[in-house]
Amino acid sequence: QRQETAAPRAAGKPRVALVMKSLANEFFLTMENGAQAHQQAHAADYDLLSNGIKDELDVSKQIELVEQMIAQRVDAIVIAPADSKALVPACLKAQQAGIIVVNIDNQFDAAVLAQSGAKFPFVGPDNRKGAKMVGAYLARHLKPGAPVAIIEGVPSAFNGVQRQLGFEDAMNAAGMKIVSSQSGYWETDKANQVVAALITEHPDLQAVLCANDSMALGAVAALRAAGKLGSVKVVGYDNIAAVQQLLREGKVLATADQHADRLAVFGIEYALEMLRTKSAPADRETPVDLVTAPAQ
Amino acid sequence: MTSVAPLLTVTGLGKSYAAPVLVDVSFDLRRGEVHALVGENGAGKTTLARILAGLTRPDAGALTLRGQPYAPRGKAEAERHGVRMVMQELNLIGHLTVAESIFLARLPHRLGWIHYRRLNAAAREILETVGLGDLDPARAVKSLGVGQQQLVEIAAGLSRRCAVLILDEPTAALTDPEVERLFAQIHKLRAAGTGILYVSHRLEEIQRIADRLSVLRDGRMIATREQRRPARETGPTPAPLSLDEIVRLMVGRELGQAIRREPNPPGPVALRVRGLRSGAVVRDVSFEARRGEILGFAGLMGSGRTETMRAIFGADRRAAGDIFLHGSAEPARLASPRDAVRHGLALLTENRKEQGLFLPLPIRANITLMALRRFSRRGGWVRDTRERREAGRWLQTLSIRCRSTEQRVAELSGGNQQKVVLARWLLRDCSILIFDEPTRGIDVGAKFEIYQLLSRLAGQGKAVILVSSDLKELLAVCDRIAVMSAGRLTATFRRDEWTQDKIMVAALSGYGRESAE
Amino acid sequence: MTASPQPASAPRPSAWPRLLTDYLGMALALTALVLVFSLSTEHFFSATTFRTIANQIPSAVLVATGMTFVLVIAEIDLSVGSVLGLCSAVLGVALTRWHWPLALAVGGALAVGAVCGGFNGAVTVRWRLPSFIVTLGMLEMARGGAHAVTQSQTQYIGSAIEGIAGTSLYGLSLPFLLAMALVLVGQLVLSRTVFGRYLVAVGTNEEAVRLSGIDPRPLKVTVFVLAGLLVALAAVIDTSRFESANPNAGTGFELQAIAAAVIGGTSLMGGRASVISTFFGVLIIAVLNSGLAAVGAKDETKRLVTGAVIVAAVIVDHYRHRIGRGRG
Amino acid sequence: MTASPQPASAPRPSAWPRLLTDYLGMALALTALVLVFSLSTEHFFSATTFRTIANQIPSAVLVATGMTFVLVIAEIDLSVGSVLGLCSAVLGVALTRWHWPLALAVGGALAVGAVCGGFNGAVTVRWRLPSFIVTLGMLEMARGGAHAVTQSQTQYIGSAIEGIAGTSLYGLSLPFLLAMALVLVGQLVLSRTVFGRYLVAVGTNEEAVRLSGIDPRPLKVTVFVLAGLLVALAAVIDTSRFESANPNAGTGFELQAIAAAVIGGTSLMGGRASVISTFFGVLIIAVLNSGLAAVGAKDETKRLVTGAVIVAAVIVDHYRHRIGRGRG
Ligand SMILES: Nc1ncnc2c1ncn2[C@@H]1O[C@H](COP(=O)(O)OP(=O)(O)OP(=O)(O)O)[C@@H](O)[C@H]1O
Ligand SMILES: Nc1ncnc2c1ncn2[C@@H]1O[C@H](COP(=O)(O)OP(=O)(O)OP(=O)(O)O)[C@@H](O)[C@H]1O
Ligand SMILES: [Mg+2]
Ligand SMILES: [Mg+2]
Repeated sequence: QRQETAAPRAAGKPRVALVMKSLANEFFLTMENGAQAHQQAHAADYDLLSNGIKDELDVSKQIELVEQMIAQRVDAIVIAPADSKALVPACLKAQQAGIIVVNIDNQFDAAVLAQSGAKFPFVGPDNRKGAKMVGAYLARHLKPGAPVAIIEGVPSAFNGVQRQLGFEDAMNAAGMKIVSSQSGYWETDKANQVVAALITEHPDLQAVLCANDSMALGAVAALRAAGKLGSVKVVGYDNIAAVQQLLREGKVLATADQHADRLAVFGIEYALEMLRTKSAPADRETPVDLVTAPAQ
Repeated sequence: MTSVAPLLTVTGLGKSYAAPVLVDVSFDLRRGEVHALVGENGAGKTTLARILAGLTRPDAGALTLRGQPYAPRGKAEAERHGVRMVMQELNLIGHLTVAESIFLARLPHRLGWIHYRRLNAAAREILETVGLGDLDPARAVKSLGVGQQQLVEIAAGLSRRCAVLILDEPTAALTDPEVERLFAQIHKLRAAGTGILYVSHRLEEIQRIADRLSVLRDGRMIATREQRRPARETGPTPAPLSLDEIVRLMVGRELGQAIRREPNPPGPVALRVRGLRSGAVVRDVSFEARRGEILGFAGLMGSGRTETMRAIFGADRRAAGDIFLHGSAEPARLASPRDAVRHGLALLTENRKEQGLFLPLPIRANITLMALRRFSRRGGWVRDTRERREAGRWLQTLSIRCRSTEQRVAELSGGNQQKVVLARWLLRDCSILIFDEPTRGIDVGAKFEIYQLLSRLAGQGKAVILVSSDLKELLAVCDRIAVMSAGRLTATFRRDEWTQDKIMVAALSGYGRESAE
Repeated sequence: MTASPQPASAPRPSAWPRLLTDYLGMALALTALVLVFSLSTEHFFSATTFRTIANQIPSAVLVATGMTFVLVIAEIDLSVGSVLGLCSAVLGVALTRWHWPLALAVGGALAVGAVCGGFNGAVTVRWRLPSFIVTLGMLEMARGGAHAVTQSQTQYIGSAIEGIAGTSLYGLSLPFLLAMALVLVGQLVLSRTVFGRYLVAVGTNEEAVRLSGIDPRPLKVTVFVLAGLLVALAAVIDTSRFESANPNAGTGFELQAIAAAVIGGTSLMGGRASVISTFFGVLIIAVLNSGLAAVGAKDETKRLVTGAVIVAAVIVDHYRHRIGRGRG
Repeated sequence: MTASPQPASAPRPSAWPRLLTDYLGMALALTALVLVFSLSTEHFFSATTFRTIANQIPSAVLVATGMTFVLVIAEIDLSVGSVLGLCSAVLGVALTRWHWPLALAVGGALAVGAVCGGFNGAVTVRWRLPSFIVTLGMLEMARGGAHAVTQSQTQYIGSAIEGIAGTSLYGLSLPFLLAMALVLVGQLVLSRTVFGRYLVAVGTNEEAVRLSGIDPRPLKVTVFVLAGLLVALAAVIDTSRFESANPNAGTGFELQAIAAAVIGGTSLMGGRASVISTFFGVLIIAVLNSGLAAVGAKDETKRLVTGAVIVAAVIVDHYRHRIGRGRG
């Protein structure tokens, strides 16, 4: 269906560019697949051009993608910014070029928006709230004062920081002791190393809160290797396919589902609506659901 | 007596690496003289020269230059004092042009931008002096052959006025005409008052050009003798040394008679080459080499001898021509050196540093590489005791001067490095052996040993091909001499047919034809 | 006596006629890419696209130019991406948090780049270490520094810095013009100045250079400092373009810069390099990225194609050289 | 006439006494690290910590061993991380989606590693290209392949594959024992077999090897295939350890493996390498990571320290060599 976007488009059919974060990340891929499915169902209404960057750190590539989309003269850009500040000027440029811009997934920084005088409708989840929900669920399985550790995402990633804050909110509210909070760089391998070292250093550790599920997999492996699989609880975030089995087996206690498949679709629908009505709809928070082991 | 006031003196010089290399060496160099320095491989000649040129620091002893203490801390400082050296090993920079290499440390420039017109003109002038007048100075150095590179290096050395010029085996890769031109330059410098230290293993040359001669043996100065009576001097001076005396002093014992080979009855044809063409140089070469004979290859520099041998050996692609081995009527398939070695060919290349040696590896590994399988158990595990024993045997056979089989080849003197490569091929035991300049940088004693070795190999029924720029060497050891000129084999002479003149005529004959084409 | 059948009009080291053959391969490869993309999408072949690409590449061009100089002396600099991040971070923090005037902040960023380059060069030279490992260390350290300086937060600067990357001639940005000028100057420096020839010499045979009485060490340090400065300049440009400083800026730049240089025929063994060819290398990568984005290729397709094009480009270069060799 | 004063007890090429001096520097560095961390945390110095580290490093050891062989022939392999990802992906998908039996799936993963290595080697050798750029291409392609195969989804495998990395002797895993065995075998192969000696020669002077009638090309291809196989083995181990296959697995592994080898004194110029030293290099990096995590260091501190330790390690190695040279 990708070739369709390449073919000459029917006159007047709007072209929507979906600019994603790393498509190497399952979450964003699910998002994109949802968008593709939506486009197929509404093939008569618009064309979709979707692109992502190699890894989330490569912000400048994403900015360049936006610039290329401006050069391509698309009608609307739906963007999940890799950086909530750095992408603002590029999107502002797009807006000035008459392109509709809709912000999804990761909300632009309010201060920067105010400073630059830009405004983009936002459709997306509240990561902090989601993380707090997961943390609160975990807290119910722990005694107050229990030592816990947080495995963060990439230190500069906005949603990573939000999730960390959410975890902290929940832990503090329940009176847990956060003994360490370190980055696992979103990666299984790195998280595994950190957790392995942590459980040795803090033998009484009760739980590990991971900012995504890939890192939860690494944490589980570290616990298994140390023979602490049952005694230390693990929670994750994102609800990727691989974590389902772990939830069922009780190796991961809970995770959060942000309904990735619907996220981009909401954004696209917003953009199409704006193209039709020429007016900006209000921000919209999408749901985050707590996912726990099915049997429990 | 003022005319012989020493320009440079050396007293009590000592230098050791793991073992002493120079021991209490004293000598002096006068203004306007050619002072030859001879000695066996590893005697310490290069080390002494390097100390003078600021490349190596001595452990003991003192130097003076024009009466002043002189202790250069680097080549640059030595040159500021007017001491220059042309190195034994090639040290050119392949990606630069010839002109840039010659003038590297003092490129003419305006605000850093090189003045190429001036540079190339100056380079052309200097190249002229060594007979490379028609070489384009803007050509990349890496496109030149070894001989031309050596000439360029000499040209770079001659390019600036200096008080002391050290030439370390400048003629090792040169043929007679280039040597003549070099001598003409040396005469000019001598007349201008430059003191020249001339290191060489070619004793005939030394007899022709040296005013004085010093002999090093095992790092000790054995003798210094006037070879030519200084013009203004009267009174008794010791008689100049004869060739035999020089050799005796160098080696410390009598050498056997120069080889007079009893020519073997020619055996069956081992290698037949027909209509060989390769690259831009080799145009038409046909010859045959027989078992039991030594076939020499003479020719001027750039005549294509090296390229011919490389093409036969499969190291370069052949454009045309067939090679028949061991009397077979079918042309042999020699697409790579691997094929060649499997068919019993060996090629000792002329450029040992780039194409032969593994400098950072121990001598042992260099010698045994091609025969490793012979010292290994099933599964390829090397039996290192046997390996070391074998390597040690070759150290002895070829008189390689070193500390042990485990010494790194990079630490050996030039001549001894050459012998290490030689040992590798001899250990492999091939039936057709091609030696390209095998005595380049090798001392008389060792040269004789190599000649003897060649005869012995021929006597064992091997076919030996010897490429050499030293015509006297060819005349001494070969049964037949093939002469190449401008990429063609123009004549072949048997021992009873050849004269030096005939060979020179054949060597020049191809060039007329070339321009007629 | 010597057989050197060279015509009198032998090509000078960088005479114009040679341009054609030297850059023909690259130009062809580039044209082919543009053609393919133009045929497969509607909007690719347009002035806007080319202008966009032109305004995107300056920082890559600067970094790759610096890398070319490092490669020509047979060294490598893996830290360029991280140092870019650090310079950008310093610039951003200086402007937003310390409220330095723009000129001072830019000067600070350049100084940081020079210091990092100087460290790379000095350590490499002083202890004769492989620059690969020294700059790998710097890669980690500079990135750590960038995060430390910014506390891992992107610094939004806003229009204060917009001017630098602002549009000028025919929609071409100042940085682009600067980058073009630098490529030309770089090429000339490499091929026509004493400094440049010394670098080629050092990369070919460092020992021989030393024996000629030229100390290669200051030359090498200079090259690393130069590379650091160019990286810092690239950081300033990018920061201005994005109006923000990101501590992760430049991640993975090192491999991209090396790829650009090598696609352009620069040898990793030193001694052989051309800044103009590197520029072509950057262009090829940029057009590839842009074209693949225009087509909306899947991520895995992009990676497969990028990898294949990199390999194909050097294979093509191999044949161009063969032909070149056969000819001369 | 010959001065070959070889004492009967001349040092043998790899005699035991030399072990001491050869690995002394590394061992000291390692001890120092352990000491620092033991003093600065409560529980670091414990059997658990060392067992944990031992069970984490096998895949890194395998990859670094392969890299050492590649480096000894003066080549480089930047694709190891991506190929690890691809092998892991194939293994995961074969088990979860295609329902292959474990042995077959593992065989498939090994085959993929060998093919990738074979491609690297064949292209490098056939067109005489720098392996840097060929394997850079492979880096992109293999990662693209990993994403294509898994559709970018982590494949959870579960206990089906647990067995491979399962615990065995004294809490030491099978992979660790395997890795140790491989290090020993690798070292012996490199220093005592004809194959290993050829590799050292190729890395020192390839042209001389060719002219000695030994074709370096099959040797080089073999080395790349070997490296690919070891990477695939590492992928199997990691997949088993995590019970899941992640298409992003191994990101950045290439630099880590090279760093380990170079810290261990392997030369990037070829001809000098030791698998045991590489093992020490891996250990140093692993202890550093583990210790910094135990201390709970900030991310930027981790990077700063890691970078500094890498540089410091090679500087120390420089002095060790100097002493070694002075002595012998
Ligand atoms: N850097 C070094 N380390 C150890 N030993 C060395 C070093 N340089 C030279 N030697 C040793 O010093 C001795 C003298 O070497 P030198 O190069 O001076 O000999 P030479 O007289 O020039 O011989 P040749 O005629 O073969 O060139 C040799 O035995 C050599 O092995
Ligand atoms: N790599 C190369 N590329 C181009 N030309 C070369 C190359 N190597 C050698 N030549 C040319 O081949 C010719 C032979 O070079 P060289 O100076 O080595 O002669 P030689 O070895 O002394 O003599 P002979 O070739 O007879 O052995 C020269 O004309 C030289 O320019
Ligand atoms: Mg010498
Ligand atoms: Mg020759």
